[in-house]
Amino acid sequence: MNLHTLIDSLISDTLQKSLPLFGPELVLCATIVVLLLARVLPLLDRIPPVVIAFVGAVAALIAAVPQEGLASFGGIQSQEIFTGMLVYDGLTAYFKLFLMAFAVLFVILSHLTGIADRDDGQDYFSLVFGATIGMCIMVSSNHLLTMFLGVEMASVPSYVLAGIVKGRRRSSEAALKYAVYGAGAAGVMLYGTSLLAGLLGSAHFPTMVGRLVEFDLPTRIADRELTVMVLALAGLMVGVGLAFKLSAVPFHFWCPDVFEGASAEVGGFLSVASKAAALALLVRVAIGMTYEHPTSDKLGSPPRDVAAIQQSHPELPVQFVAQQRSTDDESTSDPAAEEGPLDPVRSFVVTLIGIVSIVTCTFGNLAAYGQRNIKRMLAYSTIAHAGFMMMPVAAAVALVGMGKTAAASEAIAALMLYATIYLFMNLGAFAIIAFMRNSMQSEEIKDYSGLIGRSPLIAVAFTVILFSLVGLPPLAGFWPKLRVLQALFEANSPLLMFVMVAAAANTALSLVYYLRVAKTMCIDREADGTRPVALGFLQTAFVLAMALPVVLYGLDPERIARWTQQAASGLFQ
Amino acid sequence: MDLTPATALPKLLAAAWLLPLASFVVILFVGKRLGPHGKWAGYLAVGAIVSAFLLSCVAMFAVWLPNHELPVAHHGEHHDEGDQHDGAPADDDHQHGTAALLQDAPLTACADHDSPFQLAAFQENEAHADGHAVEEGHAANPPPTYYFGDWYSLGQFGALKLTIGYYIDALTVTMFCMVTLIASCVHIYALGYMHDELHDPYHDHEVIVHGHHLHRPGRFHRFFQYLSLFCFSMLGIVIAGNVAMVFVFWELVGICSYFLIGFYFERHSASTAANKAFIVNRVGDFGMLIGMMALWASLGTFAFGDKQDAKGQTVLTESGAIAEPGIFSQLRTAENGYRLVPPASMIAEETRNDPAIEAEDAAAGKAGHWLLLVAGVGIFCGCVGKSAQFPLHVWLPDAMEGPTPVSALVHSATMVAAGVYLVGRFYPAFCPEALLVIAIIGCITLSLAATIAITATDIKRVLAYSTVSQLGYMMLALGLGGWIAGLFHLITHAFFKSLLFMCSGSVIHAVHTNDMTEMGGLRKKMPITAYTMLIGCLAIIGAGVPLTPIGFSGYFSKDSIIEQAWSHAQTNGGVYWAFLAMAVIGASMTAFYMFRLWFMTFTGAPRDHHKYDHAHESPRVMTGPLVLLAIFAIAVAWPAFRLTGLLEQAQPVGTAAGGSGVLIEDLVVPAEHLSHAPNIKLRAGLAAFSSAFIGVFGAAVVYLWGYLNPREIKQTFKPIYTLLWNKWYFDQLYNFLFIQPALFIGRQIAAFDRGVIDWFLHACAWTVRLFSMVFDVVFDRTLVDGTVNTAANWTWDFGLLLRRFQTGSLRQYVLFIVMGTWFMCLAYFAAAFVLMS
Amino acid sequence: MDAIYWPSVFFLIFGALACGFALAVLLSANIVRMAFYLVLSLAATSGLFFLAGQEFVGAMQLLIYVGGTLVLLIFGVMLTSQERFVNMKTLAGDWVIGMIAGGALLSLLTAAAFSVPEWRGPERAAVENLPIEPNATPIGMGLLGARVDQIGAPADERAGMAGYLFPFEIVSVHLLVVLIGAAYLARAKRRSNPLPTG
Amino acid sequence: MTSSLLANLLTEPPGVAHYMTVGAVMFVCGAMCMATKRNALGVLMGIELVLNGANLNFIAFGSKYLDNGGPQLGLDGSLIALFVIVLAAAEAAVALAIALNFYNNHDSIDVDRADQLQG
Repeated sequence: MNLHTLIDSLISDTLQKSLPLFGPELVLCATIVVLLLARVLPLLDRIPPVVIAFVGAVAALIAAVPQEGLASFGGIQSQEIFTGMLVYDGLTAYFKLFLMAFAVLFVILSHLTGIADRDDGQDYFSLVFGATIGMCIMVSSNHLLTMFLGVEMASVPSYVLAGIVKGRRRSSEAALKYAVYGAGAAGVMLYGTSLLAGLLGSAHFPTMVGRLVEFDLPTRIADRELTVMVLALAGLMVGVGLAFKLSAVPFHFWCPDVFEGASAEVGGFLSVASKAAALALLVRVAIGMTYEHPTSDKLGSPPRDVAAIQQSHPELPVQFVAQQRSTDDESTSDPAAEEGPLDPVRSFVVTLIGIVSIVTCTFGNLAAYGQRNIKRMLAYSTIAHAGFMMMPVAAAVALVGMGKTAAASEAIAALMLYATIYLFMNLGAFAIIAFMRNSMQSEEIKDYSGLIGRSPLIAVAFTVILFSLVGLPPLAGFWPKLRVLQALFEANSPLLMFVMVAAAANTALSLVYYLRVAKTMCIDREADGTRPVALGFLQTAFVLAMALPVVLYGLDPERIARWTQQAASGLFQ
Repeated sequence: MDLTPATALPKLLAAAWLLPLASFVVILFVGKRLGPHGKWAGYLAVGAIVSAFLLSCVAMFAVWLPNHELPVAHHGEHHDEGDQHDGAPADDDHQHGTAALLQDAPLTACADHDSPFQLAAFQENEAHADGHAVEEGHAANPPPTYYFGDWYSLGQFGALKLTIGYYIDALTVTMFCMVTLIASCVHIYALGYMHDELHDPYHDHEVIVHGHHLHRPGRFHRFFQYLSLFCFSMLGIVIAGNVAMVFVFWELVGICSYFLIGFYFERHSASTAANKAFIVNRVGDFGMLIGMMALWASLGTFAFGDKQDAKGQTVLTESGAIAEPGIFSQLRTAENGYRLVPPASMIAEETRNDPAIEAEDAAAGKAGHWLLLVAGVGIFCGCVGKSAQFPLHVWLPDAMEGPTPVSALVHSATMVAAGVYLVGRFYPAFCPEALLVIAIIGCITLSLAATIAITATDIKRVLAYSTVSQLGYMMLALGLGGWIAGLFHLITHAFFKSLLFMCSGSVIHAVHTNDMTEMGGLRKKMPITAYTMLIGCLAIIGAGVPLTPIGFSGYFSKDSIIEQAWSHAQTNGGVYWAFLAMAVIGASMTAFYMFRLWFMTFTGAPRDHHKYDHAHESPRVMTGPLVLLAIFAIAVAWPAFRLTGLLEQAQPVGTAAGGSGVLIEDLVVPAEHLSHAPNIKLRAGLAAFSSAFIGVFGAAVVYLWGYLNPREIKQTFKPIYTLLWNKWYFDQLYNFLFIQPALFIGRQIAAFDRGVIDWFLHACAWTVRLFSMVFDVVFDRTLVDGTVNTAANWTWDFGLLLRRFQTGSLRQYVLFIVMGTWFMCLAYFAAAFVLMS
Repeated sequence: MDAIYWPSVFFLIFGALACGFALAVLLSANIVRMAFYLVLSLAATSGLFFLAGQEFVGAMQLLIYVGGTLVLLIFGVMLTSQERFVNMKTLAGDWVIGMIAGGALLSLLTAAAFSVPEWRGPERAAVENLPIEPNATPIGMGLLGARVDQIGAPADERAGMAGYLFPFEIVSVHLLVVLIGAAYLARAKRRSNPLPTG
Repeated sequence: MTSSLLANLLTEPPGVAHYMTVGAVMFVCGAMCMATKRNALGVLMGIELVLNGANLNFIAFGSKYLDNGGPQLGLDGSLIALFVIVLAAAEAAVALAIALNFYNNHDSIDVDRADQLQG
């Protein structure tokens, strides 16, 4: 190998392979540049920024559709792009599509609520798109640097977004808290990253997992080497950064303050897109560090055959399929069958995520009880949902350890489905809050009393969304919760059983505060002196466009679920 | 018209199921414009539910009964088919092979036997007694005839298939007829009862706003809208072909009950009661979710039945196995003689793979039973919530805040019935230990509720507690192995309890109060109500001529429960006699409080003359349903109508023979037919009769003839009375145990988030304060300079210090990042250290 | 006793300077002095970078941190210091709690550093014979995506050596967005129709 | 053991661990700055110290003069360190703008004045 071949391969890799798969982000970059030029060029200045942003977002959405169409997530081969910096597989494709769809909806919402006016629109949309690019990098990161870069790129514009309403004291306070807290968490994460990279001698995920296998953890643990402790410390410190993005307890402190201080639209952005990207990154790290791709070693049967079996015989219980697979494995004889080299990593990750998730979920639900500000309440609800969405990751890692990759990919699919449903529920909720704020100048829960009389459509839509957030069956929010519980049950370890029971109990806990809002709106009498609510046609249409999928998906949960399954199966190719 | 059951039944019942939904949708959108004040909405809903009833009747009488011969007697039947089955255990096409047996064998072999209730009249011969001894050992019954299929597939997530489907057997059809009939009566009755809502504005006398009664628009159409949705949801549970669908409609029923109980939501008590009902039900549902997961994860399906083709035949694979076995066929396979044996997927993998453990477990037969128990108890948790069993019974009496027709519906045919129905439906999946749990819960519930009912003075609350108590009876019967007895009582109870509620509604409508202490002597003013209610009371206490097949409906069903309890106690002995004792004592209490209610309301001198003078008989539209229901309350259980025969057709697979415990080894659930042995029948019948008689007599002594003054009795037993009057302090207990701690924790956590880490930081702060005080005193004052007003500064600093702990301080957040990281590491190292050493 | 190894001496000097001025930043109460100490601390760190043979990164550290970031910070100091003098002294309690937490963290991190045997330092003989080669070229090529160290590496390790062209490009987009955001916030204009305060 | 390591430092070359110690001190000083400084700009300086402390690790892991055995990070270390410097600069710019905005709204740079959002 010489320099010439190196550069040749670099050029072909970049131009032919990587850039086409990086289309949506490129479109967003271009949109940012156009938005910036709009300030300068008089011709472009006449076009409202929202139009440019909308066109850019839609173009990015179109670019994010996989090449063979929406139904082809399953066919996407996992491949590294940009010489190993990023990875493109079903998960990446799905989350990119998700983020771009969200960007389109968010541009519309921002226009409808009037937060992005003609003067500031360019800045606002540049920041939104910049953060979205960062999230795309998070979901596709394959390298410690891209992981950190993605987190930074998603976070730093968000700090500004939190303070986008410049003249408001609370807004600037939220931005400051967010920025400082975020920087602190990023520092800890960076330190952990450096330890991890130093111990394993690489920053490239697949290489790192290979080194972990060589590391021979079981022997080192048996020898009580302190290196293992350093590894655990590194893992924990990286986890701190992820927990910050996920607003997982005990690194959630920023979340309620920022949600309350920032405008509702930004709250929607943070609670949906940012959380989804953080969860995808968690999946990347957790699965990436605990699952060794069978292509790298000699073991013949790729786990794909499990998925294949399952697709051809969907009626078979998971156990049966998994059983078959485990017998297959035994026949091909893994020498380290008693304890694989990655088992300690898995149990560490499962324990960490399992405990944090259940604490987060319970904490969020309980702390939401006494809130008076609806955004703050939804912030705690977001914390609780983030906890819920972390659970399938723990289950998936545990299932990987048992060799049940098909079930593990189901668990990841459950998470993806959850995130998708959550998009509609939470974006809808925050849209309603933003419209209500414009209309009645208040975000206190008590001012929503008697909304059913003033604006029945909105009240009903909000109630539907709230009930869906609880996870009541006929509504969409129920299915992902059910599937998360299933994933936990299948993982079949005492800790995850406990997590499952506690998660089920949490659905009952969460009912209380959601129901309180629903009751305030639908049952309580209107307080005297509240302002009338007047919503435009487009605003109402937007709210309905968010609430209707919540109802309809509850009746036909098939399609999106199939996409998520196909997309998730690519993780274990 | 094609009346083949496999094609006609799903269509007919689907139509009956969807009609209320259609009515709901129409009223939802155009309800207000249907006639003056939405009056026609009521007629629309009535039309829908009556049509649903007619369709159910067609399904029952034109399709089911002509095509499925009722078993004439059930004694020898099990014997025969069991023997046949033992002879041919490899028969894979068990369902239809044995379904044919079910129809043919009794005709040939046992045509000379009589129905169980004729046995009560000692027409039984000795051969039966001999038969029992033989039957002890033989195999259980095969699956009943059923039709199973999917209408619509919601989606498939890997192995998880979610569909909207049906599972129709004799029980389904029976429940459909019962639910639609009672719902029709309630609908018609509500046309009269809710008449006030047609006025615009409606005056709610119980809500005072700004010193005036509340005036609001009438909500006549809303009421019927919810009522229709409610019926739709309940019928959905009944027809559901899989657990997931049951759960969906289960929650829908919960939401409807939320709306209906909170119908007068301006009344604070009503909206609180609605919340309470909803939340308490959710607590139960969480158990149900776990049970569902346990079943799904181990069996891989939610479906009740096996996959069938268009003709209603089970689809088989080429090797002859069932293509897509449902829950029941997996748990009770033909190979195992339909006994409950946990399938391999329920046994932990390591156990399966380790021959030593497996052999040990197989020897004990325990493998997988714990999972079965978890699944069973989990599912039962849901039923506990819905059927208001101890300890989740607290919502039901409060649910009286809803309009009376709702109470009648909720308490008889829907909602609470759903829990019992589900236990019945899931019966094959309950292991004997789970059944024991059910029996214990049922037993506690029945006695607890009965004692509370004795002291209640609100007429509807008495009935509410009586419902809870009767539900306890049903659970007890089911838990003791009396499947038919439990569901039999469910159906008879539905009729007389709806009758009783509607009568009480009629009384309330007349005197505008719920308080029995303000009633009395109403018999003369409203005779139809009084006598139909008397029929209801007699039915609920199980009045009948002992040892003959003459009596009210409750007589038959309650006797069969007590017989089952007797049979169970006789088999197991020891403490299990307590079940029987509680059942008998409960019967006595039932009689006492029901007649106390009737005497206080209808006999004697009027206690409140103002109210008495204004009382009047209710309009025809309300009394009509009363009379109709009264007729059913009398006659529905008569042996001539063969209701038990119908239920017996639906006897779930393998449950007729009882079973014996694995985890609790000496627990035996006796076969149900054993309870019809003459010696048990005789003693149980006499016990039931005498206990009921004592109860009625006691009530008459106190409240009719006035030999004893109830006030003096109260005084004598004041502590007990107070306890009962306060409903055993359950509300207070829950308030103390759950609500306060939950609120407390919520507040604490909110406070925590505000920046109070906990006492630790406070302690730190105090220590630091102390240090700096010393430091200050020693150095600052003496060495640095004479600060002005040090003490004032201290106070100021101290205030800031305390305040800072109460704020969302950014710097503390950063500190928490550091400490969080550090504590996580510490926890991990500590755990690792503990695990290693 | 061997002869003194001079790089070690310089390490000690630079390390002490970096740590000392970092401590001074922490302990100083005056914001201008803090900025000054920070400059010195970061400059000393770049000295450590040079010692480790990373002269290019060290130069960047001097340029970007010392030249850019700190000027930015000092601008901030000047822009915000016109307020009347208020006491922003941290209370003793906060100091103590902070020190406890910090000390705990420091002990944890230092213990971690010395727990790995491979990290305790190479043999003098091994290091002394290492050729001194400038690494600006490999870094520059790396930023363009071509890892020259791949050329000599065994085949199975090449996969892990990713080129840094992508981050190099995307970070420019990031900087652009960030500057837009910073400029937006720093502009004086307030909204013409302010959203409700609350 | 640590003391002997330090004593030998005059004659033996420093290792990764020594660099990490310096990094850890800077990291902790930065974190403490963030937790104790009431001046928002002081907090920002803390952020710089934190990132710089972590960056020192990458430099140490990337250097061939410090390692003795174990997996080598090589060029990755220097490259990542470069990017961290750039990212830290970007973060500083935004944080400074936010701090100025805070100052405009609160007429103070004291982070303890950020106390409206709580609970």
